[in-house]
Amino acid sequence: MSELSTTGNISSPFKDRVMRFASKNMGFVSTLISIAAIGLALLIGGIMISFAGINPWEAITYLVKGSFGNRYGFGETLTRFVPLLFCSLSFAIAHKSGFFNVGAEGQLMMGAVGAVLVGAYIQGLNPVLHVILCILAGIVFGAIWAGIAGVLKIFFGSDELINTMMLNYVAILLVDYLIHGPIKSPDSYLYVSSTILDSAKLPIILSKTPLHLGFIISLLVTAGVFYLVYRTPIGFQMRTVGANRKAAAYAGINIVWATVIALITTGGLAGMGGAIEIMGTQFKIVNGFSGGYGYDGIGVAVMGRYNPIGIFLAALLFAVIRVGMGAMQRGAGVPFPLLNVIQGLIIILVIASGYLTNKLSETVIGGRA
Amino acid sequence: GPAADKPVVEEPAVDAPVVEDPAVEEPVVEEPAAEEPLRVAMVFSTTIKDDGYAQVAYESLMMLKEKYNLEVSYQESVPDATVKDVLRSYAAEDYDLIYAHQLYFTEAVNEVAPEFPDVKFGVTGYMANSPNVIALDATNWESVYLAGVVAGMMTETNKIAMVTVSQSPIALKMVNAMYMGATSQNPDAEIMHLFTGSFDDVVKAKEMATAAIKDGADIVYANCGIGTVGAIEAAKEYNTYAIGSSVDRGPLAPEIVLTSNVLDSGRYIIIAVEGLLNGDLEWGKVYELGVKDGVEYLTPFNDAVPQEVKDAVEQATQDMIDGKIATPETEKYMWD
Amino acid sequence: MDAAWITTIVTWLAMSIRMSIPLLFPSLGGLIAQKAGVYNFGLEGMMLCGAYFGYYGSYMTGSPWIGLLMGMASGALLGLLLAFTSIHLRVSQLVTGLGIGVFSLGITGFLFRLISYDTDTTAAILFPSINFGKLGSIPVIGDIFLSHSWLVYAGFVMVILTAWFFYHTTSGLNFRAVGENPQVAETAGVNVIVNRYLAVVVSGILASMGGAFLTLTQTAYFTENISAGRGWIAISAIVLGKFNPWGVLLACLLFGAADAAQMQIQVMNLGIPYQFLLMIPYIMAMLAMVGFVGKVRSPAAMGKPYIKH
Amino acid sequence: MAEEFYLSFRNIRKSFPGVLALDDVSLDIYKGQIHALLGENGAGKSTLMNILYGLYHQDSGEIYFEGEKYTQNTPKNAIKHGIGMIHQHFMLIPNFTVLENLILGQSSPNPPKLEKEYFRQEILKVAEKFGITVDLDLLVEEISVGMQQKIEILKALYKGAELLILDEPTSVLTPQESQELFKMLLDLNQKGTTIIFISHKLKEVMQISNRISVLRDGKLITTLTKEDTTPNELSRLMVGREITSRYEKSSEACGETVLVIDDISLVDHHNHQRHLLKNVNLNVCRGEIVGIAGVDENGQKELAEIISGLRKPTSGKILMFGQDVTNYSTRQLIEMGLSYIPSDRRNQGLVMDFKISENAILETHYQKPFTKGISLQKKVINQFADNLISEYDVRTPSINVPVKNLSGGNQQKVIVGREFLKKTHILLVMQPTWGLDVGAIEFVHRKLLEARENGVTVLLISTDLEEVRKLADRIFVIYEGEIVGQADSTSDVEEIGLMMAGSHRQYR
Ligand SMILES: Nc1ncnc2c1ncn2[C@@H]1O[C@H](COP(=O)(O)OP(=O)(O)OP(=O)(O)O)[C@@H](O)[C@H]1O
Ligand SMILES: Nc1ncnc2c1ncn2[C@@H]1O[C@H](COP(=O)(O)OP(=O)(O)OP(=O)(O)O)[C@@H](O)[C@H]1O
Ligand SMILES: [Mg+2]
Ligand SMILES: [Mg+2]
Repeated sequence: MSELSTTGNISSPFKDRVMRFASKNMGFVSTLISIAAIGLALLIGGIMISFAGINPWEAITYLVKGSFGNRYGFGETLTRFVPLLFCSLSFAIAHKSGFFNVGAEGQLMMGAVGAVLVGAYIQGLNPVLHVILCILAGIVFGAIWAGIAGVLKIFFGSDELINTMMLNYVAILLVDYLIHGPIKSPDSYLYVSSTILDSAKLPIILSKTPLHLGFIISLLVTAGVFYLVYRTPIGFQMRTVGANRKAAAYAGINIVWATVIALITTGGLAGMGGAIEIMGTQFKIVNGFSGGYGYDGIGVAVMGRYNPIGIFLAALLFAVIRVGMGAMQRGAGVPFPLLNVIQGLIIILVIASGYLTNKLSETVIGGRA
Repeated sequence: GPAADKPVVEEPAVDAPVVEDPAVEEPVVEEPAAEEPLRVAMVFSTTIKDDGYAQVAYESLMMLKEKYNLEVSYQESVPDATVKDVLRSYAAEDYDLIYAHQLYFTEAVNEVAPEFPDVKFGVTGYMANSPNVIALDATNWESVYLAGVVAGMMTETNKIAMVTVSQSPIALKMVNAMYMGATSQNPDAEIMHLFTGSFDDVVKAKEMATAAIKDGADIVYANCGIGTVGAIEAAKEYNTYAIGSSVDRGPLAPEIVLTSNVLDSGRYIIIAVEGLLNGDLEWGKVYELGVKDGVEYLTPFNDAVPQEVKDAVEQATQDMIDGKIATPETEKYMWD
Repeated sequence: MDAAWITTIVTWLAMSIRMSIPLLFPSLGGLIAQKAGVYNFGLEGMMLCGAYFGYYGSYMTGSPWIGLLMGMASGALLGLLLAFTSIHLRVSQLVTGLGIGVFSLGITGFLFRLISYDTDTTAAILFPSINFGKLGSIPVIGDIFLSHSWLVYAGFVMVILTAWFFYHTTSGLNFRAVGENPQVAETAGVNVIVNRYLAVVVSGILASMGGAFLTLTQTAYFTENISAGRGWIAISAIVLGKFNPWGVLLACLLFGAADAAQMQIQVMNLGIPYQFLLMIPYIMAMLAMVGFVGKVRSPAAMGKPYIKH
Repeated sequence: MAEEFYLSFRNIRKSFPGVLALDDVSLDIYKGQIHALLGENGAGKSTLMNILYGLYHQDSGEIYFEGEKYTQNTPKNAIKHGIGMIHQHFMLIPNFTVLENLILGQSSPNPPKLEKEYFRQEILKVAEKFGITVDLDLLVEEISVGMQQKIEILKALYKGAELLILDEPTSVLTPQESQELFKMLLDLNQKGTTIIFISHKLKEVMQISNRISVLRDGKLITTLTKEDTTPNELSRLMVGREITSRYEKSSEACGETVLVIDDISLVDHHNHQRHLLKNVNLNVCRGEIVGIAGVDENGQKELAEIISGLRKPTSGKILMFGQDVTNYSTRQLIEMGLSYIPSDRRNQGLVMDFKISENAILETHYQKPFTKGISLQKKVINQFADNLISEYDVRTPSINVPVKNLSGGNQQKVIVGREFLKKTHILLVMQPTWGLDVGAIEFVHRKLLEARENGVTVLLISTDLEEVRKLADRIFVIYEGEIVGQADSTSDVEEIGLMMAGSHRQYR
């Protein structure tokens, strides 16, 4: 069969030029499309806001100002970004390995527990070592939590969607129990965990903001993860097992081993996110300290189309929403429920706009690869 | 444990501003109207539509806004995890008073306040470590004790169901107050303490109360956020007496709601704002307000409540004001 | 066994049923969508809308029936939205579902605030429990089975209907084929698109009925986020029930019973930390998976968009 | 002009992402004829038929059917117009029963009820009429590929059609079964059914068709009547060159024995009475091709899985180069030089969503030169893949195309190339030429013989007796998990056929 020109069967010089441009800058184009979708969401949201008797333009400006406009907001946004990034990586890598992990929320919480145990109760370590140990503890705890679901899947073939979801609820309750007793802070009147020692805290990297070293770490980890998945043999094996277990077996790939690695990474990443959240900003576990990073992470991964830049941008978007929406409340007095409405609209419209991107990349590049 | 650093109780009789009928507040209204308005920000941990704790405070804020034409702002559903950022943002947007309406915000407020010495912070809490902070809170037990008196005398099965969200120190304090109040009148009274584990699961609260009623409880006292509504409905369905909490729950079921113990959580912000306006409030202090300050009280009884009970409550209130009644434990159930 | 025990158990069973129904409706809804190959992760949001509009309709018109209808309509609309994005736009059903959840949480909260901004929330008219006359007063049986509102029984009827539809009608066979392998269904002359649209809309309606159940039989009040995560549990109930209506019924009963049991244990005051009691339903679900459910086979084309060249 | 024909394609054009599958194809079919479509893998045969049936939509061009313009081409409409199709990839739902699969889409005698029993009777009648024996209550996933093929045929026959399309219906049938099928087809044709028949097997085409059209690279090359053409001409038209069907191989005596299958038995997990394999013994020498002939599902798959380390036998040993490798992992065996071409390319051989380049290194990705240190060497891998698609003539726009977008024939070439291009001492091949066109088949066969010359040990498992006889030095016949006899290229086909059918055995 003869090859087609990249432009498929679309004629007209203009379209032609558009197509050629798009084919070269698919990422850029899809970003544009998403931004347009966000714009639409804000438009609809704006109309509703004006129903509530608030000047929508003012409200929107607060969204931007609050999350980027001032130094503190900027730092805060990037701080929220970190756990989102970790959770989305966790989901993405599980997805690639054929494991449907909706349990990042719970794994993140357990990771936080790990960090607190090491960070608050092991004294007299030098900071670097202490920090590393805390992060390791987070990884181990997260991995174990994911591992439970993994073991159940490998040995009993029981569905990981349920198990990871159930483990989220269990983790939340377990943490609640822990901060009521075992790891409750002795010097607080409230039920919160002990605070980690200074030697376990991550340094602030942008003064007068909460932005901490975890941000840098998260970027490095992202690079590492994608290197692992796409550039190393074990990553190749994980993806193969994810895409077709049988073919993997026929190719002599050790399925259990690949799955185990996948589990450790997926759980470890979420756990690491929890640890870093504790070590960088919260320093102790207060109730409901995650606030749904794990679930947002799923959205981030899918919206980001499982690729590094996509995930980076999507995580940023969710962080901006989290921070900017607060500003919209404080500044413009937008009622809280409306903020959810807008957030929902953004999610739905951005994901829906993916349709255009798909269509484009099909006609342009060929194949849905 | 916590018992150690239990908040110091001031002598409110002296410090606490006597809160009179706003109408009489004439002189104050003038001056703030003159210079540019006072900017007040408030932070809530739940939705402001919770039919109680937060909502009452929110309504007070709106009332104050009208009365002193304040410039107000608020943020609701703020998780403990991010409250510091919210406080800082408000401080940066230079508000005059930032009030955090939630016990669990106490530590955050005391941590952030020193960073902004010329901003005033208020918290519904138990600690004020810096000169620009006040902490205001109800005793969180006195009116429950009184409710206990009612419950203790009204119960026939000697089983009193108490539904709360969790086992927070406040919750335990209340449970124990209920226990003390009830047993002060009726040594055989028992408390069934139940948790919903959620502030907004009405249905669960209702089922919990139902379970307790089926198990012989004949008084339901619910203090579990929005869930309270559900618990009272259960009582209504089984035609069992109930005692409401935090606001007057009478309207929900006039015939079975004996009374409600009100912790007027709307009062703190009023005290803070008016104190700031009149400059008659001492900062860096903790104010624990109770029955004697009119912050805690029982709403008018319904007809089912006999005179003797009313008298007993009367008596208990007096004892309380005379400080004859010890503060309940916050650590463990006092019956075991 | 003494009387106290009997009451406890009777209460527990009756409660189990009441606790299961708000899971059963969305679970059946989700099941229908998934059998046709579409993942409905919007159940939670659809429940919320059902709950709100159910409440609103009943409270405005004084008729719970109108409330129920409004609730169902809202669910149908959300279903339509999900159907469009997943069938026509072929974008992530998971994320659209999450989005619908957040959106519904917001919109219901917002509308609720518009209608009532003061402390005294206004009660909606509830569906009464059916009066079975003498039967109702049969000791144990009466309390457990004959003490509910018609929606409870409607839930069970839905199970029977769904099972009958899936396994005893031609359209049911075609319907399942669409979820197993749309291309095969299409070659057999089955209209994949229509089937999937119907499935998702119906699933929205059922989910919203689950929500309306809360505000029209359980409590007369709407409160923000009243569904409290039941839509998510429903999703696991579907897998736990092995994608079979009867299985789903059992799964929902299991969740309901475990939750009810947990409450009963609290009443007994055994001094177990309450967090562990609250864990019971979730742990039960996991044990059930391992114990007697084992490997679950989901519809082969579930979540996969159907591309026609 | 279109009127006089029963069915006419006019200037049909269809492109898939990066592929022009059909390029301005015009084709006419006479009523009551059997019309054969020939063409290399990827020529566009299935696509053309899928368009007629309404699974795909042409980008441009018209179809005229029974004299009218046929616009609404959807399967529903096709069925309404009496068009039936047996698809190349079985259109069956694995976890539905055979019966359910056959009922699918039928309208019930009294709706909405699903009258299973009614349909059962109806179907059994038809099955009987055509001498097909089926257990309607088995799940499709439980039955053999050959059986599935028959279900597809039964489905078409049951639904009845004036125009019946068969896309490679015989690729998994035994010669006998194919002959039975042809009897049915001719019978139907007598009764006036028009038939379009796609096959790569020229013999069959010559046997039953009236007219023959040849597609190449999405273009219609020509249409001929059977009388005035020959198999050789056809293959020349398809591939553009002569195809030899006989190979002469150097007959050399057996050197060292490389592969020993020592009394292997395998018991069915579910039913311990049943032996999937029973005391199988084989020695295979260096530089020899041993063929295992047998009807599908007689234990071949299990034997292959045991040899390749995917399964452990209940008893018995496997020796390679004298070492006992019975409990070696698949990877260890691969590293010892075992190559395996499995029969199910879509599920066992390939990862359909992966690019060609990724599929090319499925087994060797972790070895040098593809991996250096901890990282995969993109450049090296792409070079390797590029070389593979050119050397093995995989028709595709680029190595970055996911293999699911390749025609099945080309998918097979990817696997063959991959296995031949890696270090190989023992070659285990199963159905290596399913769905391949004559050119590709010849190519694969030559490669196998070449390997033999280079001293590779080849174990060829195939249901295609022709193939086995052409290539193998020694032939063993397997029936119900037992080796029931031995033969060679000179032996009498009849006898081998009988052994395959289980009605005759040499060994007791
Ligand atoms: N759905 C599809 N998506 C992408 N490419 C396709 C699709 N269907 C067919 N093709 C491509 O179109 C070309 C024609 O394929 P087609 O299946 O018609 O060939 P064929 O003649 O049937 O080959 P074979 O003899 O292997 O069956 C092939 O190159 C194939 O890769
Ligand atoms: N929707 C699709 N998306 C991508 N690829 C597809 C799609 N449908 C079919 N293909 C692939 O395109 C190729 C052509 O499709 P077709 O159904 O004609 O198979 P084929 O070429 O005849 O393959 P085979 O020779 O294995 O039987 C097939 O290999 C098929 O896997
Ligand atoms: Mg084909
Ligand atoms: Mg083919």
